[in-house]
Amino acid sequence: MSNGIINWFKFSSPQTFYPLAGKMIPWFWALTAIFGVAGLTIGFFVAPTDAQQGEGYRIIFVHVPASWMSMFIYLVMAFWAALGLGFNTRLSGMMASALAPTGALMAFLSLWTGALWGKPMWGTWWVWDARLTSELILFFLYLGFIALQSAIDDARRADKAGAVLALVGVINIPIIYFSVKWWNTLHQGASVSLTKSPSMAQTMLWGMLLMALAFWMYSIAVSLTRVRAIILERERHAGWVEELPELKS
Amino acid sequence: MNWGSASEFFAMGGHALYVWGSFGACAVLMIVEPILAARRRTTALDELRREIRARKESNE
Amino acid sequence: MLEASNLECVRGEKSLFRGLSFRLAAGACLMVQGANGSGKTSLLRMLCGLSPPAQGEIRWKGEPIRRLAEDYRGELLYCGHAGAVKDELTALENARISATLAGAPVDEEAARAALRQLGLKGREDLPARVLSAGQKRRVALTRLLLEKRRLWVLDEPLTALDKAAVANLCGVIDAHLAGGGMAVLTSHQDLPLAGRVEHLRLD
Amino acid sequence: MAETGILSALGAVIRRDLLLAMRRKSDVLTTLFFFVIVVSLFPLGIGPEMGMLRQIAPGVLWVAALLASMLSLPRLFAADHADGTLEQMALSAVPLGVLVTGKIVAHWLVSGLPLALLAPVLGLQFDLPADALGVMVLALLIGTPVLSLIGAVGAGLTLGVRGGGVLVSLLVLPLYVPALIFGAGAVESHISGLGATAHLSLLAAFLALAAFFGPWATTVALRIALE
Repeated sequence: MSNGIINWFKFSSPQTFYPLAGKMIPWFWALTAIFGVAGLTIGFFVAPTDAQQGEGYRIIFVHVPASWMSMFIYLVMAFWAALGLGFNTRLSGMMASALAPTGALMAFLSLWTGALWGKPMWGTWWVWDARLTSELILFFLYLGFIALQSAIDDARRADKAGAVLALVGVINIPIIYFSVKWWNTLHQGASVSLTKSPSMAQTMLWGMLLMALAFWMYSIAVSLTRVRAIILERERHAGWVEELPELKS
Repeated sequence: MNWGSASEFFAMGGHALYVWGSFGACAVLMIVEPILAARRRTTALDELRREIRARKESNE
Repeated sequence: MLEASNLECVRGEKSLFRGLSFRLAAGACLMVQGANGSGKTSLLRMLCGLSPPAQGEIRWKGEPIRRLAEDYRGELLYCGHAGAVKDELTALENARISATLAGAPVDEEAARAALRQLGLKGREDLPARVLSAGQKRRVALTRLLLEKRRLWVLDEPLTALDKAAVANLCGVIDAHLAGGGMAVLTSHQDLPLAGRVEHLRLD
Repeated sequence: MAETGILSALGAVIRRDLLLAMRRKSDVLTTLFFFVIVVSLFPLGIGPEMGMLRQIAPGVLWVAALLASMLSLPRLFAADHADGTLEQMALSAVPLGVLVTGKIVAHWLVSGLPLALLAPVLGLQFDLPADALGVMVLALLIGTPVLSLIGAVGAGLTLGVRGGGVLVSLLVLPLYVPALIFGAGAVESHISGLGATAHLSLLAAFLALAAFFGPWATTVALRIALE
C-alpha cells in the first residue's frame, strides 16, 4: 500500500511528469489521426444521407463530440482542481489551467457548429434551445476561469482561486442546465435535437463515437503539450529544469 | 458509396456552406491550438536558455 | 510552547529564507530582525497561520497549528501593518467591535478603561477619521489589553507612536511576558523591554 | 466555541456592517438609484406600448436587480481587506465561515432587500397588476439572497486582483442564470395563469443550496486571497 502511494506522489511531481508527458504526446496524436480518419470516413462515405435533414446532418459528427468534450473537460478540470486544493499537489493546478483553453475551444466549436446546423434546419443561426443555451453559459464559465487565472500574478494563488471557481461551477452546471431546460419548455421555444433524430442509423452512431474518441485523444494531446509549457514557465528556478536535454543542445 | 462525383461530395446536397463551415472551423482551430501550445513551450525554453546563459556570464 | 522547525518562505519565485527553526517558551520574547524584504512580515503571517510555509511546520504545544485551527487562533493575537481601524467608527466602537470579531466581546467600561490606559482619554467618542496616525495606532493596540491571548505577534507595533506611547506599550508587553505570555515582534526602533529578548536575524 | 458565542458573533458582524453602511449611506443609495435608472430606461428604449412592457417587466426587473446587486459586490470585502480587518477576521477564535455569513447577510440587507421592496413601485411603471407585483416581491425576496451568496464567492476570488471589478461580473453573472430564470419565470407564469409555486419552490431550493455552499466557498476564497 505505502509503496503505491509513494509512486503516485512521484508520478505527480512536475519533474517526472514532464518527460513522461513528452513521451506520451506522439502516441495521442497518432490515436487522434487514426480515430479521426476512421470517423470521417464513416461520417462522409459510409453513413447514409438522412431522410429528413439531407446532408446537413453530417455536422453532428463534429458538433456532438465537441459538446461532449466541452462538458467532460470541465468535469476533469474540476477534478484536478479539487485534487490540487485538497492535497496541495502542484501538478494538479497546472493540469487544470492547461485544460481550460481546450475546453473553451470545444465549447466554442460546439456553438459554432450548432449555429451552422440550425441555419439550414430551422432557418435561423441561433435558437434559444436548452442545449445551446447551456453550452453558451458553459463557454462563459470557461472564459471566467481563464480570465481569473490570468488576472492573478502569483501562480499558486491563481491555481487555488481557479480551483474554487471550477468547483463552484461544477456544482452549478447541472442546475443551470436544468433551469435552462425548464425555461425552454415553459416558453415552448424551438427545440433543436441533434442526437435524437429518429432515423439515427447504426453507422451514424459509430461515426459519432469514433469522432468523439478522436476529439478525446486530441484534447489529451494538446493539453499535455500545454502542461509541459506551463511546467517550464513555473519551475524555471528548480534545478532539474536546467538539466533538461532540450536545453543542452 | 454516397457520392457520384467529387463535385457532388463538395456540394453536400446544397448544404456545403454549413457542413464545410463546421468541419473547416474545427480543422482550422484544431490545427492552430496545438501550434500555439507548442509555441508556448518553445518560448518558455528560449527564455530559460537566455536566463541560464545570463547566469553563466555573470558567474564568470 | 511555540515551535517552528525548518521553515521555508517562498515569495513569487524567490526563496526568502529556509531552514529556519526556533522555539519560544512561556514568558519569552522573540525579536525578528532583518532588512526590508527579508521576509519578516512573511514569517509573522506564517506564524499566525495566514500563509502556509513552503517547507517545515509550526507547532503550538506540540500540535501543528494547521490542525488546531480555531483553538490556536483563540490563543493568538496578531497586529499587522494595517491596524483594522475603521474611519467611520469612533475609537470606542472600534475597540469593542474588534474584540467582538476576535471572539472576545468586552463591555463598554472595559473598552473605555483600555483606551484611557493607552492615553486616549477624551477621544473615545471621536470618529477614527479625525484621529492622528499615532492615535489610530493606539486604538488598534487596545486589543492587546482587551483580548486575553497567550501569544502576541506584533508587526512593527511602534510605527507612528511617540516616546510616551512607546514606553507605555513596553510596559504593556513587559506585563504580558511577566504573566507567562509570549511575544514575537519586529521593529526598526529599539524596544526597551525589561525582560530578556531573544533575537532572530533573517538574511 | 459555544453555540451562543457563534450566534452572538454572527449578530455582531451583521450589526457592524449595517452600522458602517449607515455611516456611508451614499454607497447604498447608489445601488438603489442604479436599479431605478436601469429599469426606467427600458420603456424609453422599447416604446411605451403597455402590452409589451407588461410582458418584459419581470425580465427587466430581474436583470436590473442582478446588475445592481453585482455593482455592490466589489465593496463587500475590499474595505475590510485594505484596512486589515479581514486578516483579523481570519485569525479570530470565531470560525471565519460564521463571520463571512454575517457579512453576506448584511450585504443582502443593504443591497438585496431594498431592491425587493422597491420593485413594486417600478413594476407600476410597467403596468403590472397588483397580484403579479406581490409575486415579484416574493420572488425577489427569495432570489436576492442567492445573488449575495454567489456574489460573495466572486468577490472573495477577485479580492485584490487586477481589474477585479469587471472580472467579478464575468465570474458571477453566468452563475446567476438559475436565479434569473426561476425568479423572472415565477412572475411570468403567474401572469399566464399557471401559478408561481413551482418556480418559487425551485428558487428556494437553489437558495438552500447556495446558502450551504456559498459561505464555505467564500471562506476558502478569502483564505487564498490572504495568503
